[in-house]
Amino acid sequence: MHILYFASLREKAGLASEEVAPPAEVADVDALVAWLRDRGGKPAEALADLRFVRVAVNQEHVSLRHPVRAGDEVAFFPPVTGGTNG
Amino acid sequence: MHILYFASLREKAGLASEEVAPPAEVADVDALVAWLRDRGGKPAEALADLRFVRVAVNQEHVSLRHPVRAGDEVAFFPPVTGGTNG
Amino acid sequence: MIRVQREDFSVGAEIDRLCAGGSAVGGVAVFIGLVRDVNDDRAVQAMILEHYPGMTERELDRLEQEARRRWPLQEVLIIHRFGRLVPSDRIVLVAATSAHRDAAFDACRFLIDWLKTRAPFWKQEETGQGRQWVVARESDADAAARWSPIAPGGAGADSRPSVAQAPRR
Amino acid sequence: MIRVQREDFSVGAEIDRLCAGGSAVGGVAVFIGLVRDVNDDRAVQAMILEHYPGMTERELDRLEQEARRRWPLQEVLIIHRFGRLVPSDRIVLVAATSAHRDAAFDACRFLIDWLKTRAPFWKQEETGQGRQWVVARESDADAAARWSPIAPGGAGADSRPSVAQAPRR
Repeated sequence: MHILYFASLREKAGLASEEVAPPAEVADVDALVAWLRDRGGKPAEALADLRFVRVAVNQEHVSLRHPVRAGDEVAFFPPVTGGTNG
Repeated sequence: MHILYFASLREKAGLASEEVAPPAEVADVDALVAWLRDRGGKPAEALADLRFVRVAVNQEHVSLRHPVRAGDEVAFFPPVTGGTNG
Repeated sequence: MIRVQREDFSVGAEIDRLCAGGSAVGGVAVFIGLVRDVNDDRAVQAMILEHYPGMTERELDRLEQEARRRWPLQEVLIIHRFGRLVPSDRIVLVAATSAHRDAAFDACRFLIDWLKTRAPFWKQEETGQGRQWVVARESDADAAARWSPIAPGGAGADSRPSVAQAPRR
Repeated sequence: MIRVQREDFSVGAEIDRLCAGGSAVGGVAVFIGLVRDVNDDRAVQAMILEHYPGMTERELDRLEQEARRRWPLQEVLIIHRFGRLVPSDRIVLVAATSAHRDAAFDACRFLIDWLKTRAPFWKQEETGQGRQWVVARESDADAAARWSPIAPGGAGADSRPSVAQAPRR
């Protein structure tokens, strides 16, 4: 599973991407987040407060209940701030 | 008093502008229209159906109750159709 | 700023000039109206725009002032052409710049909606059947009625039945 | 058509190209977003835009498809820049052409409202106090909520609490 971190989450996690191989019971985003938190370290800190975390699986916005499986690209990022400031 | 006709009203009236000197009791647009109609001829035809006539006095949109007096510029025209067609 | 002219204009040059107004501008909303080759199922070969010189400039100027009164805008630009135009020709450009996009969008739409019911322009279409005057559409009055009315003394009194108060948002 | 690029773009050239699409186009609505020198009272020296290559293009493409599904449009253009930008630089352009101005306006505004909540871009501001990430504003979610929601399978599901059904008109 290919994990990506963007923007402030990338900075908190201390890395932009990593390859992980969680056990088969990690079947949705919620479980993946729990598993990544259990590993500890800076990525766990980046995912500490889910109010400020958005998730995309295979480049689509998804909810925490969305399924994940081996081979997926899972991205974590803060709420987006594109366009103008106005 | 300087009278102007625009667009389809100019074509119906057969003239673009004319100088008129109505009597003093012609004190508002309504009375002016009645006076112009009483003269007959093509300008009277142009003003026959007021549903399709809009009025400006001294280059401001006004209602039929708006006062007029000697020296005023009074324009008659159909509803405007500027901008795009879309 | 308002301009009434026979000549064409450059969209890029106009917008670049608006944006050069200062780095407090966050957004520019622009609408450009073009001559269509078909209108209400009639094939249009050309369009002749007549206007009321003097009053046109006054009305557009009032619309700019009214937009500035309603929204915090940095720049306002209205360019309206007259004369003979053919399909794809530019007719009108309205643009507004603001720190915030909502103000720019609202002002731009307000300007074009009201322009269509207040600016003294009249169109004739050239079709295979000759020239006909374009008749004002009810939907244009409806579009202007989306906005709260322009008060007398603001952008001038209105000769039409007064429109219902219909704030947009 | 969508483009994600580091380079600047020419507003005039882009709009002229959109309008060249055919003489059935009656109007073009355009919004151009610029870097402001002040944001929430902070003096901004520069802005760094990061994005998610691949997903950005997919999201913008979906937004174009969704706009085309909702309104009768001829052309849609979204250009979004990334990288380091300074005040007055262009950030984003959205444009829509249609036979009718309402469709062009609504589509243009829909695109910029949704772009701000869906397109994976993140901004950092450079101020006298260093670099800070810009935090998403509640008002942007509110702006997107003006529109009926984008259905899953339409422009993709949404990870945020679902927005109230709030058709604009």
